[in-house]
Amino acid sequence: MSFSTELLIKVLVVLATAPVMALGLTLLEVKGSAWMQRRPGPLHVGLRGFIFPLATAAKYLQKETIIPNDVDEPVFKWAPAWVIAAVVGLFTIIPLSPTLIVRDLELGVFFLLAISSISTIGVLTAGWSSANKFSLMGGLRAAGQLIAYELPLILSVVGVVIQAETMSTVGIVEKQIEFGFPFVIAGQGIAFIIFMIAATAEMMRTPFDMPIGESELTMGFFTEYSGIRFLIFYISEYINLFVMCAIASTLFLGGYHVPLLPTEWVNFYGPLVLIGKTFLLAFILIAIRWSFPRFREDQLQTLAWKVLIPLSLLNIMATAIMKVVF
Amino acid sequence: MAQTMDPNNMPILSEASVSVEIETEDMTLNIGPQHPSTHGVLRLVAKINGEKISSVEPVLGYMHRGYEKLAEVRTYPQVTTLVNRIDWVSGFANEIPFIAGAEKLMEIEVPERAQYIRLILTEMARISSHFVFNGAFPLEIGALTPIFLAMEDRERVLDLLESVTGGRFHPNFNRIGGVKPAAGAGPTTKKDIQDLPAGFYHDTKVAMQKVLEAVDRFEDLIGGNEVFQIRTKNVGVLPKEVAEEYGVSGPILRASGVEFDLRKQSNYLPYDKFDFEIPIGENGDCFDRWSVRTSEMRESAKIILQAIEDMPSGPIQAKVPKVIKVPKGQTYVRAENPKGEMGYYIISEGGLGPYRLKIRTASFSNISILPIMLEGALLPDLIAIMGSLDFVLGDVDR
Amino acid sequence: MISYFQDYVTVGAMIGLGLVLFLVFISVSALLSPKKPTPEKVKTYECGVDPVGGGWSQTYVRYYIFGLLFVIFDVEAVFIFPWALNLENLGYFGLVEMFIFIFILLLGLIYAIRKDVLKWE
Amino acid sequence: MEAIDIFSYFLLLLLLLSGVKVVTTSNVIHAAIFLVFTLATTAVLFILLSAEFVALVLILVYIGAVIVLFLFGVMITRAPLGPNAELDNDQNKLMAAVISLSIFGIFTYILLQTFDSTVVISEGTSTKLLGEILLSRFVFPFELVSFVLLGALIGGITLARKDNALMDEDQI
Amino acid sequence: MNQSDQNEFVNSIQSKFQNSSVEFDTLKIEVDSQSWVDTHKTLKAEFDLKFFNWLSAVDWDNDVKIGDAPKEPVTPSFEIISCLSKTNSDDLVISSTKISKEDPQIDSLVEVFGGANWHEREAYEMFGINFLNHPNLKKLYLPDAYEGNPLLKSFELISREVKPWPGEVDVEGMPEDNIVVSEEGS
Repeated sequence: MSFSTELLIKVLVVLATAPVMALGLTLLEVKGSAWMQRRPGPLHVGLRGFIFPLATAAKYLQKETIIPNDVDEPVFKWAPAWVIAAVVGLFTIIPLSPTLIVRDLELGVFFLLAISSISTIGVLTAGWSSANKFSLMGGLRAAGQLIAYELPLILSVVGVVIQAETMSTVGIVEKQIEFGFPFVIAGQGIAFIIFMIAATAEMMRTPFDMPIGESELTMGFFTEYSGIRFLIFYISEYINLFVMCAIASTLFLGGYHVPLLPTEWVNFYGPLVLIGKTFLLAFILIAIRWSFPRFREDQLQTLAWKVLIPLSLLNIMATAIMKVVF
Repeated sequence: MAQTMDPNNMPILSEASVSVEIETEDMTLNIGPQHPSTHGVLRLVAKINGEKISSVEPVLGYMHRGYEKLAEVRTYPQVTTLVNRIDWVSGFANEIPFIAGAEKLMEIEVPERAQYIRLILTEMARISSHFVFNGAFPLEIGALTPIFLAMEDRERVLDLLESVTGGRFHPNFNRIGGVKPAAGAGPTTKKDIQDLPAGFYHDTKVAMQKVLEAVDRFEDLIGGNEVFQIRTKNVGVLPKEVAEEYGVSGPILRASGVEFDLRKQSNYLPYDKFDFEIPIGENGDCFDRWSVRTSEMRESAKIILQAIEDMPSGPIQAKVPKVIKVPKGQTYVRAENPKGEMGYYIISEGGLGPYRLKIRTASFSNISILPIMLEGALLPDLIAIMGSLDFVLGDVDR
Repeated sequence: MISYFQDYVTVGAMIGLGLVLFLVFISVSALLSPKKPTPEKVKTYECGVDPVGGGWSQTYVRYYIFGLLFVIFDVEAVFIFPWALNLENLGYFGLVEMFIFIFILLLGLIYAIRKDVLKWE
Repeated sequence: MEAIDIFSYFLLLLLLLSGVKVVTTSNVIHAAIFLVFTLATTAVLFILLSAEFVALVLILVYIGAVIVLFLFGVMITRAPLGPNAELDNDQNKLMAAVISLSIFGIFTYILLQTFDSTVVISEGTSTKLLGEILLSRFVFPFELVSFVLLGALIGGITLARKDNALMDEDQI
Repeated sequence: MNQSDQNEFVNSIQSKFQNSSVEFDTLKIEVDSQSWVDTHKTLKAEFDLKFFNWLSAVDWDNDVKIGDAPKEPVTPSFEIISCLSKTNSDDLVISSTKISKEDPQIDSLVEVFGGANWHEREAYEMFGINFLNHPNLKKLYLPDAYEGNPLLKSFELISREVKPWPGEVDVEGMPEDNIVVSEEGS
């Protein structure tokens, strides 16, 4: 198969899966929260409410997009594009199996961190261009939070890179298979927790949802967004949830691999295993979201700068010492 | 907020001390009237510097309905329907002090059974009000689950209220001299009327048991939550001197460490017959306000369970004239409502309706401390403080 | 070399895919959704009252410090990655070198904490 | 490699255009966004030069951090929506042209002097190699960088700190 | 809380303020409008009445547009009423003073009780009473452009023009004298 045909097929597959994963996670969220709150959740749309997310998306598609008079139109209109482009770009490096991957980049993890930092610009410009005080505050909070938690995110990955001696995602999974243990057990437990906390903050989910903080800032940086542009932010959020959880399972939980299953069949069970692990992690995040209030902006910054960053630096040092000495 | 320096007291400025300080200007932000967490249509005009609030001015009146004026052109029984709508989260409790005031002016002795029924329903109103608070307050600081649990539990209590009064929010159940027969009990002229619905005692016991369980659950889910604790502890501390000066009453006053509960101090309903405690806070912060209200639910459930046990028999209505005319006189009757002290100053000139009715509502005084408490707070704390005051706009604006 | 370029063509395609998704959503919505702006609809939201003050007000200087801290630690992280890949080869020397590097930057963080710039009040 | 050359020229043109837009637009935030485009194009150019690590660093540090710092800075110093008239300052235009042209001249001269006809054939720099060189040949500059960063941090904090400088004076 | 305590408090108030009465368990003192602020200072300092309960006014007039007018003739005046209480017992004192309607003004209580602020603003807009030395005397509830003082007896309610007072007085039948009330349910 030529490179271009292969690329075309892969892009089409991602085009199909990304929204499906987002909808799947939306369903998990609505059903999961309903279960936690002792209520039935969506029931009437389709099969016991199972196509509810699709119906929601369809609803947003035909909603009027209101663009307020005072906004900075080009910036306002294109702000969601930054976010969704960055998030979809990350699909490149998610390995479903050693071969089922869009592209196994040599700098895979580093690529992840670089690209995910782009969405900060989308959020900040969305907040600013809305010409709304709530949006501006939300945008600033979001940017302040995204940068504060990007560091622990980056630094917690370093431990994995030290152990795996590679930045390619497939390489990292293979290393874990070689180890016989996923990295979460083999020394990177703290890093995993830091990664998950930082990822939750990066996704702006409760308890780190001050940028949206609907009880304070009404809807934060997307207060003025409506209709389709709101949907794009919303879908990006869930695609991001999928990507982050998938990356976390790859880096720390052994990715597509499960012990005892024959490695030659990995192309068949790999995707299922990874998606299973991803949804499991996502469900934990959902459970956290529905049981915690949100932090205050200063408490959040304190947590990042005074706890997570020093801790992840210590983790790097400890891992490095282990690596060199033993 | 630029601070002016006293020229006489100014230290010598060295080069190092004249460092560049980037001062940012204050921004005026309207919070409300259409805002998710202002409990309706309260508007706060806040001057903020970044996240920090330099001053807040509440703007009221978006719900002002002029009840004091309306009451002057209503007969006494008609006023009861009005006062139901003041604090609609505990509509039943609003009626009590007004009815008690009118009875005092008319010098009517209310039958004991009617008193007990009033007491039970008042406590149910208190429980339902505090359930709403236990849902709304965490919601405001970002926890979305408790409100669903609270609403589910409150439903049982509201069902009981409805089964007796026929109304969930606005029962309009009290009559001068007693209470109405139970909802759907048929014409009141019958010889044998039914004052409480069938199975009421049993259902109440079950429901109160559930309330006690719910309180335990809330103390675990909300109070035991670390994020909730760091968001509420030492936030919005209200010293008791300030609270007294501003007429802040009810759970907020008790959270500031003042052991004052009209149920113990006053005798508008036979509370002295029951054994219950008054929960008090220590620091007067948002967490204490939450915990006082939550413990109060437990005490209320206990009171109801006791009242069910020794419910006296007898009539539920004293003898009153067909057309109620209140003799000339003035009185102030107050009661411990879920939100705080509610009182009515009734000036009667012997007419069909009051000459002047001053309605003292709890939330009005309670939120008048907002400008003081919010000065210098952070924006997220504004929401936490506002939520912890548990006000209802109908109770503020009347 | 070919593989290297294919890597980044793929990356370009994927980021392009994000943009395509954006455009597809926007155009489908443009076909389906109504467009009836009224003066009230297109007004800036400020809780139902007319917005106070025109243009933009300034915001908190604190965020600037966070931004500054972030830039510095970001640069640090960039240096850590090549080192992390190579740890085995570099051995003790690399370890010590990097520890000095991290330590000096931690000093910066401690300075920031001590100067209370991370505090909000 | 014909196609790559054409692509490079196209990118250079894009780079130039967005660079010009950065300085000519009178809207500060638009300028910052054009700067993002400029940097993104530069990153792509680096990729074409097989310096993928540098390209990603450019995205991570410059787009992800420096631009955010820019936006923060702009928002702190009042960023009205829409064009800012104060930015159109006619009297400085000539001076600006002179300075930028001379900088352009100097850079062109230096680059031509250094690389004139050298053809750089890169087989891609492995990041591993980069790390090795960084901690062996360039170890001194590398450690120096940490001091530079520390200095920048302290300087920035001193500038932007909001507390009362007089207070410190008393404590000393 | 017991009866003797109550009486002790009432007696001490009555010995201090001549013009006092207890009507329907409500202790009310009437003072001169000149000593309005001083009275409150005294009550706060000497009688431990720290809890500022409320403040309001009454418009005394025989010319009532709607509703019942007083049966005996009254001198048209505003009566300012405040309520102070304690936070350790049920004791409370209603203080009242009368001011003329022509020039309705009185000293503000804000310096004694900060909580009087909003109550005085309410009385200001509802009755048109001027509180001297009030820090922020503007309308509390009503829109700034609103004219008139709604709680004046001369203020007409439009709804009552359509349906004149007292309208239809609905009287619900009361239970007969000797009815037996069943214990619980049927």
